[in-house]
Amino acid sequence: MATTEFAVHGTEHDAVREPVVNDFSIQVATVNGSGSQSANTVLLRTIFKMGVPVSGKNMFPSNIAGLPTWYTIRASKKGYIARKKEIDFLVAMNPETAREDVMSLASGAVALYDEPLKLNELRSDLTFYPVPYDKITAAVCPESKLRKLVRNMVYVGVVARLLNLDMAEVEKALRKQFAKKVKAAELNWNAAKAGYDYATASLTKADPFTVERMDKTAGMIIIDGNAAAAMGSMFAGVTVVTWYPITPSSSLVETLIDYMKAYRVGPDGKATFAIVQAEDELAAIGMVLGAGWAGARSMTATAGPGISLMAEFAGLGYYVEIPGVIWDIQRVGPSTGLPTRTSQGDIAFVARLSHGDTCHPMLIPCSVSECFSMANDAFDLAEQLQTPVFVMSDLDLGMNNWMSEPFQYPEKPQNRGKVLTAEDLDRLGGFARYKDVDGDGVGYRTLPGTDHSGAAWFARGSGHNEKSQYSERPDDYANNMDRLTRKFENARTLVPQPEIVRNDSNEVGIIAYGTSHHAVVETLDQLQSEYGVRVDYLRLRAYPFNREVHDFIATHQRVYIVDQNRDAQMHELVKLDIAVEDIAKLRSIRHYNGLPIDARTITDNIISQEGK
Amino acid sequence: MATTEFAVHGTEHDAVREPVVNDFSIQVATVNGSGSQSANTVLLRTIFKMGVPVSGKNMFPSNIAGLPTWYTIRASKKGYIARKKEIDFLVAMNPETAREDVMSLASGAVALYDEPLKLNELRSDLTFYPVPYDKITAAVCPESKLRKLVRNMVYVGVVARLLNLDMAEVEKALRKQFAKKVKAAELNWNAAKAGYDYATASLTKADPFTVERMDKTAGMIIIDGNAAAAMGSMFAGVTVVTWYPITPSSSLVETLIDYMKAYRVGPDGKATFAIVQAEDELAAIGMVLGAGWAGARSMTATAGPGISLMAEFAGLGYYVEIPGVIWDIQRVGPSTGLPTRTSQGDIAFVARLSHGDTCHPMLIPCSVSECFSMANDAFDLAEQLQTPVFVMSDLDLGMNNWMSEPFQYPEKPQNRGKVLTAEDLDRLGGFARYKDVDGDGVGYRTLPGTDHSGAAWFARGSGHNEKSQYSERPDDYANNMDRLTRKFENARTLVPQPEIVRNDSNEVGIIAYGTSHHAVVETLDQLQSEYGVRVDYLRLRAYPFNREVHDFIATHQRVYIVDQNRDAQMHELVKLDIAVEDIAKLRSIRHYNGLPIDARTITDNIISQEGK
Amino acid sequence: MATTATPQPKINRIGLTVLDYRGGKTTLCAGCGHNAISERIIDAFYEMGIAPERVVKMSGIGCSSKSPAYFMGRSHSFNSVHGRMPSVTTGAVLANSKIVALGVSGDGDTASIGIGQFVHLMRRNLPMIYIIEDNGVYGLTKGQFSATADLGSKLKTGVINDLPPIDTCALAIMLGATFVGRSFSGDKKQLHTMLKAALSHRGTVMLDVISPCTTFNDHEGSTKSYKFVIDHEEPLHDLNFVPHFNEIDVEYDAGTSINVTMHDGSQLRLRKLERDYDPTNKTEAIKRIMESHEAGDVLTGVFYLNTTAPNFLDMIDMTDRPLATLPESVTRPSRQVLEECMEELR
Amino acid sequence: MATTATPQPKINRIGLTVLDYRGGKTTLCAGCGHNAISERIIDAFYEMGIAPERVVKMSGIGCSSKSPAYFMGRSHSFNSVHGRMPSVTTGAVLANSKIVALGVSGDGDTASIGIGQFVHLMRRNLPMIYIIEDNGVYGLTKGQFSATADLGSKLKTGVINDLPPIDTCALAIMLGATFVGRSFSGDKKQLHTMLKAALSHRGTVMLDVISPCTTFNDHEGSTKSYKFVIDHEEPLHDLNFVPHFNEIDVEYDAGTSINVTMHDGSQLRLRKLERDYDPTNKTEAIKRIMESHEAGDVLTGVFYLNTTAPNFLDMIDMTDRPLATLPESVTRPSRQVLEECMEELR
Ligand SMILES: Cc1ncc(C[n+]2csc(CCOP(=O)(O)OP(=O)(O)O)c2C)c(N)n1
Ligand SMILES: Cc1ncc(C[n+]2csc(CCOP(=O)(O)OP(=O)(O)O)c2C)c(N)n1
Ligand code: SF4
Ligand code: SF4
Ligand SMILES: [Mg+2]
Ligand SMILES: [Mg+2]
Repeated sequence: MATTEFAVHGTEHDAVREPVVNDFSIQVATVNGSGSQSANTVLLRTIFKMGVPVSGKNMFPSNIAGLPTWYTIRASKKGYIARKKEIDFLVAMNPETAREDVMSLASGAVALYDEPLKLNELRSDLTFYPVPYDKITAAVCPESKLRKLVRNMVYVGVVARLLNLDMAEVEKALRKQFAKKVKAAELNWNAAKAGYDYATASLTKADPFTVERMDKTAGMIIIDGNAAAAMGSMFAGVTVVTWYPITPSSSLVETLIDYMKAYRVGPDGKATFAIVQAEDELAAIGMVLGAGWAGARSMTATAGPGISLMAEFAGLGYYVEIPGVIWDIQRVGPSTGLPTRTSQGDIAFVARLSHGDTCHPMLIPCSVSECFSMANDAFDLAEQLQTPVFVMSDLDLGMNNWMSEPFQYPEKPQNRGKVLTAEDLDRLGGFARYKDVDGDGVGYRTLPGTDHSGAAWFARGSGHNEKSQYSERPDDYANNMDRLTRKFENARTLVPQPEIVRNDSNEVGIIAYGTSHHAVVETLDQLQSEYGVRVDYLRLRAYPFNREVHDFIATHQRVYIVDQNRDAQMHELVKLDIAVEDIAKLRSIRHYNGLPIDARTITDNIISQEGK
Repeated sequence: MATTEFAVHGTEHDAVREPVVNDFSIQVATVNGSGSQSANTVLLRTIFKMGVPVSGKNMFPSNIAGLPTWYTIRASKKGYIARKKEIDFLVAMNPETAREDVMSLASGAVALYDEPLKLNELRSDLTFYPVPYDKITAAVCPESKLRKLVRNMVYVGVVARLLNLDMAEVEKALRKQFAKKVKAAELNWNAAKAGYDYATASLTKADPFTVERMDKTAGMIIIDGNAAAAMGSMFAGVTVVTWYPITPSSSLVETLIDYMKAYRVGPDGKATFAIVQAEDELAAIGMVLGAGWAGARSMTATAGPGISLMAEFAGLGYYVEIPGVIWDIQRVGPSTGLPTRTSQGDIAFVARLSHGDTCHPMLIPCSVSECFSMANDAFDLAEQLQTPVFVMSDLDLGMNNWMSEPFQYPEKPQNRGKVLTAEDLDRLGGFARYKDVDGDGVGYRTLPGTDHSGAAWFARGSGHNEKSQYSERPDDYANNMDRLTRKFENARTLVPQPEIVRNDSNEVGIIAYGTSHHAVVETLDQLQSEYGVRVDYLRLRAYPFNREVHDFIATHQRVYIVDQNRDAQMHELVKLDIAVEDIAKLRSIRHYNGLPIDARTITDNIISQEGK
Repeated sequence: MATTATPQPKINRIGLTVLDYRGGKTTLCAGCGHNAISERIIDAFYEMGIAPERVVKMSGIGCSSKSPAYFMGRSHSFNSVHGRMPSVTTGAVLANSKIVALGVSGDGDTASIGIGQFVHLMRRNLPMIYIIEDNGVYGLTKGQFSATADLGSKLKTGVINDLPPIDTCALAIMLGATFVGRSFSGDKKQLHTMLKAALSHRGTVMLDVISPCTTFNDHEGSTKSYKFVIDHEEPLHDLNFVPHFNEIDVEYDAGTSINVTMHDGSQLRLRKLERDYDPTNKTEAIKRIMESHEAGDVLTGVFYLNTTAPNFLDMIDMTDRPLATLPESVTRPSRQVLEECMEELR
Repeated sequence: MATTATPQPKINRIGLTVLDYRGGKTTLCAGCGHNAISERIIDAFYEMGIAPERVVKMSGIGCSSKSPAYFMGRSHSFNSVHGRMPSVTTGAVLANSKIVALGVSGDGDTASIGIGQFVHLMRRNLPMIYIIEDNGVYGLTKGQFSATADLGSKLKTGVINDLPPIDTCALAIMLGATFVGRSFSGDKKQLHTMLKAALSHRGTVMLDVISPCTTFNDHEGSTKSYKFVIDHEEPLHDLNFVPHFNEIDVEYDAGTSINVTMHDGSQLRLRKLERDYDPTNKTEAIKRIMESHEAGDVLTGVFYLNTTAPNFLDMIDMTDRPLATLPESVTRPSRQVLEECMEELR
């Protein structure tokens, strides 16, 4: 099938067929718009509710209906939640890709297929299970219009039986999925049962994959990164949200709208927020800056094309020094690239977004829980530093479902930064907007509407002196630019600090960020268990980098930087930032085909670069 | 005055007042819109026509009339044409800045002032010459409305007398300046003469500065970089020009319009070109791409804010692989920055303009003659590589007058790149738009309108296979991206190669680009003559860099990279590109206050970093 | 050429069959209005005998903007960026004034992000056909309101639109487009006729075609659903088109019809239905459109037609030959010219 | 406060003198229309007794957009980027609905690069005053045509404009603005009255003020020169304004005048000059404007006024308190809410 880079070679499955418990991947190959998303979510939740760590990833096309889509579910008793490169269990629902889907499986894998397609004739080294979908569906669903949808729940039943899933959990998951749509729930539950019954009656288990209850997910939640970011933004106290729809960021704001309507309408029925669908991204960021200037916690969410359109305003925000939060849910290349595939491709561009000398702090969540917490961090930081802050998520994190510990309520009060009130002005007798009073590069600001005759300052780019008066003097300009540099230096210590996942050797280290994290933790184990190599790991959580990053590199011999982009963008940012004598230690690992990175790719790459 | 970074300290002038011949700087301090530009040009041309190397630089404000403006003219028998930091001869015409202008002169300098202002009372270590402008002007210009303008020509006469300029040359320059405006010429000539006569009668030469005829400018021309670029574009065969007015790029297109109207209208009276004032820069680049796709040599010119707005389209151009030329006449930071001051601030941003993995070739002219020749190179390169090419000029180069050897007619025929005609298609039987047939990363294209049923291909971003068919396959995507990398590698050898100005030691080297060049050549001499240090110098003319750049760094111990921006942007690009073991050799020299860089700044900086 | 005895397929005046005007298999949803428009485009180009090689299909981003992949596969096509198709098309037409430019956009692509380029394209009256496949929502991003959504129209989620719609036709007329009309993807004959007439016009043709989104905006409460448009369509007139290469037929009654001669000599005939309507009167056209909004009607037909205004190529007085392929001898002035320029600067 | 016996300066109803409404010294050219508009703004805000601290002055880029530095120095001001003032203002008004937003733009800033944001601002009817200082050229970049330049208008260089102008008033009315008028920087009384009325309106006020550029567009052949406008100005009506805090004066004749009660209770009176004109009729307004173009007149006055349409803040049903300063207790939901959300996801 078209979402693996190449046919993978059989390894473990070639051996004796011992039971493989809670450690495999399912791939459902289907077409989008066929309603299989519900079925897949039911499968995911069932495994999750059986206490088994699980993750799900949707590889969908850039259209609305009818094109090939693959959904993978990985169960992992060890808790690995990155994409698994190898597919163990294929549910081939899409006749158009079925041949290729089957051909690219590793020997020993399983394929569930629509009986009439006779996929079993393609290979002899797989376990095939035929399912007569039409027949089963027709029996449980008299209304022929609905059969296309219900069909999917049939495979849920079959898979449940084959993988030993608890049908009680299937039913719960299914009823949660259809919530108030009682009739649909009933119909689908019948389909699932029919699938289950068919499998019981007609299929003989011939593969080793199976699920057993564990207790690794108790109390945990399942959510996608965009919803987590939405929730985090609400708890951060966002008041102005602007957006222009774009995949994969739209659901962030759409979920936020739901949350805000539910929890941020006052007792008088009035909203304590404004959410505006702007006419485009230029307007969206313009509104964010206007609102941030006027004192609101304002944000927008977008993806690459929107980021490009925001370039001019991003620079203005940097120079005028206005807080604002921009979520970039990164995806592949231009609008007519692979807009529904994941990437970490905007890192270098965002770091200095806009003409002239500009630089922007970036926060980089790796998990849904960081989407939640960094939403808050981003506002605090933006207001503290008085500058636009970018949160660099990606499609994999934003649009896929991830399990997580429940989120922590923000413990610290909002940090609204250096804002002078009318009383402050009375006390101080005046202020100079861009004076570095505290030596941290951050001046004091007043908000429009402050009831004081000395409150006003004139907001414009870099053509001003400390008092925000018009100036073209070379010294005023250079002084201001140097203060901005100081401010950015200062940001190093204010941004979320890296997570040092492991640091107990002085030999080889890995630096990664964002969603690559989940593949890297698995790589650590692979390197140790398969090659006996123990490797350290630091996860970046923000740009600019702080001393811990420098130290980590300084104390290792070789450091691999993992990027999900072609141009090794984070690798470059690190290279520019560290001590010269450490640069030679840097190695780069790049992954850029639109699929989420997997551990095997990283492991193989490291092993090959290490010359092992 | 506000255009020097700080008051300079007297050095040479403190000594015995020997005549200083053909080696000094004049600064005319005035307000814009007062018509002094004509007077200054007459002064410049007079010195030029006396065979003395000369340069002129205008430091003007971002408004239309009434704000302080400084024009500096430098005469240099050695041929130095960079800005000279020290002012030797001040013409203080602006009462508002007069005090500061005088106070910031070095001891021993000269100040010509309006008698009633009594500037002579400010300091005793300068040579002051009073000029009663009102009186002189009134005498030669009965019409009081015109006096404001004519007044300027009075100082030309005074300066001519004091500096020993040839009044016959003054007259010629003046009449050239006013060309067909015979009456204005007459009036102004009388004013110049009156100034001259006044000086003869009432002023006693008390300073050492003087001009003597030389023969260093015979046959040379004077032109600004934008006009040179315009002319070069015309001779390159540009056919579609789009623009949106923005300082300092507007004059490029406005001059181009004049040239094209004069020389590119066919015998039938029909234009062989289209020039469109677009509604903004997004439209301007969109039109360039549309025209480039359809086969025209298309270009636009802009500055930083426009570059920001072009970001999304620049990426599309990269991915669809469309030729087009974009001139970036760089200036300081956002629209409300210092839009009329010079900078090299867009280098890093343009190098990877757009979200996702993108990179763009940049050509970097240092002189008017390179503005001319690179206009042609840019088109050849864009069509050869099928990609947008940026030409990185700056305000100093684009808007100031520079002397130059006459331009060379392009000797090579236009290189239109790999374009297949209907006949080619017949012969080949078909083609795949993005196939790397020749191993150079560049595919073959057909133009819309090609009369062949197999000519069409579908232009879209990166979501395609070799045949430009829609594809979301990971392997198609990665293969295409790798080919684009190959193409960019290939660009290294196709872009204009660096100029190795001097390379005869293995110790210290300088790397600079664009307008910094003129300061650096002077620095080379300063280092040698003042400190006995001989330093090598390579001038970058393009990005990506080629092997000569790498070799230059490899063969030196320390290499200073000169940037006219805060963030050492070229320094960073070089750092990312060279062998790791050479990185430690790099040093950075940055200049970023809106004024053109000067040799003294570089020299002092190198000496201090060299610890001498 | 078929050599067997099977019946010859029908061919048009340049010898092509309708198959030569087909494109790739659509990936749009079943029932999407955009697919019907693609069919009408195929038919119109086929019938008018436009060589597909002379055509460029231009688009922005959206389901609508993807549709050029699904018709006329022998034409060059450019799927550009969101909202900026007008500028790309302008560049292409300048580079090669001989090509026939067909732009396909969506209501989001045009009226939301793209309204700026739309406005300026209309002002220029660039020769091209601009089709808005108008469903009142962003299809490709899953159903948010666009700026052509009507007041009070309801999303599937129940959200009601409270911003007034932009009437792209009224706007286009006001701004300078010279052939402006509205149609409906389900009105086969009218749309077909309008497209053929469009191919006879030299200037900006702007057609707003209501094109229901079956997936996100075809429900009760939507004013861009099939049902709503069928129930509320009010054609201004009955349209007939006689291409210049056909013999002029007879049935034409000056009392009930207006006959407009197009740039290429074709005739567009507007037979009045209810009341008199003069399609050459700008002010009346806009008034009539605004009235239809108040009445809640979906007014369709050719609202405005001006065959005398100069188009952009006329204004800039450009050579007839495509600029793209002018030889170097024409585009590079001589050595003497350079010497002249140099002398001027000495 | 003056303690000497010098005569007290005149003060307005909130105790400020006109000096409290002044700004920095202008750096625009002598005679520039923009300076006159600044004066009128000062007078209007002073007379209406608007506290400068409550005002935000918003602008894009251009000579016009610089002018906010030259009036009301006690107000916050934001000189943003070219053509995008509307979005910045929208953000600011959302963040603090209590502020009085005054946007100053140029014709290039609005009608060329900025037309997209302009269109969408008008649709939203955001409460603000939007002034176009309209000189038909780009002043700050030295005199190129903008998109409001009239057909046939001539540049100093002799170049003639051949693209139709965008009439920002007709556009604003069509799109949803609720107070739309045109005036002239040289028409002191009319402009002054319109500005005062504007301050009584809650919705988008769009005023296109012809404001000659003495340096680049005030010559023979220009249709935006002082001479041309003085010669061709045709006021729709004679305007009088009675602020809500003044006693209602008498001279009002229902036969010759229309009286409009503004949102704050002030009265705007339009005394008819030539023919009847109903400023609440959209369609007629647009028609009248288009006719004036054909006649070559510079029609001025309040073209359209709608005091009942909801503005954007009404539509989004937002709290009255400024969002910017809502306390954390209001903007951060409780721990229980988080727990509820978590439970939902288990
Ligand atoms: C700059 C940018 N912003 C947002 C998007 C996401 N996007 C893709 S299509 C689309 C809307 C399309 O709506 P419309 O033009 O009405 O087309 P339809 O799908 O309804 O036919 C949007 C917002 C994008 N591709 N580029
Ligand atoms: C993105 C961008 N493009 C171009 C410019 C250059 N620019 C500055 S002002 C201006 C035009 C201003 O014209 P207008 O709005 O009519 O104001 P005026 O000066 O006539 O008052 C332009 C094009 C800019 N600052 N930013
Ligand atoms: S989502 Fe709507 S517009 Fe898009 S293809 Fe489907 S029906 Fe058509
Ligand atoms: S150039 Fe024109 S618009 Fe600008 S300040 Fe001068 S007169 Fe006014
Ligand atoms: Mg749509
Ligand atoms: Mg203007």
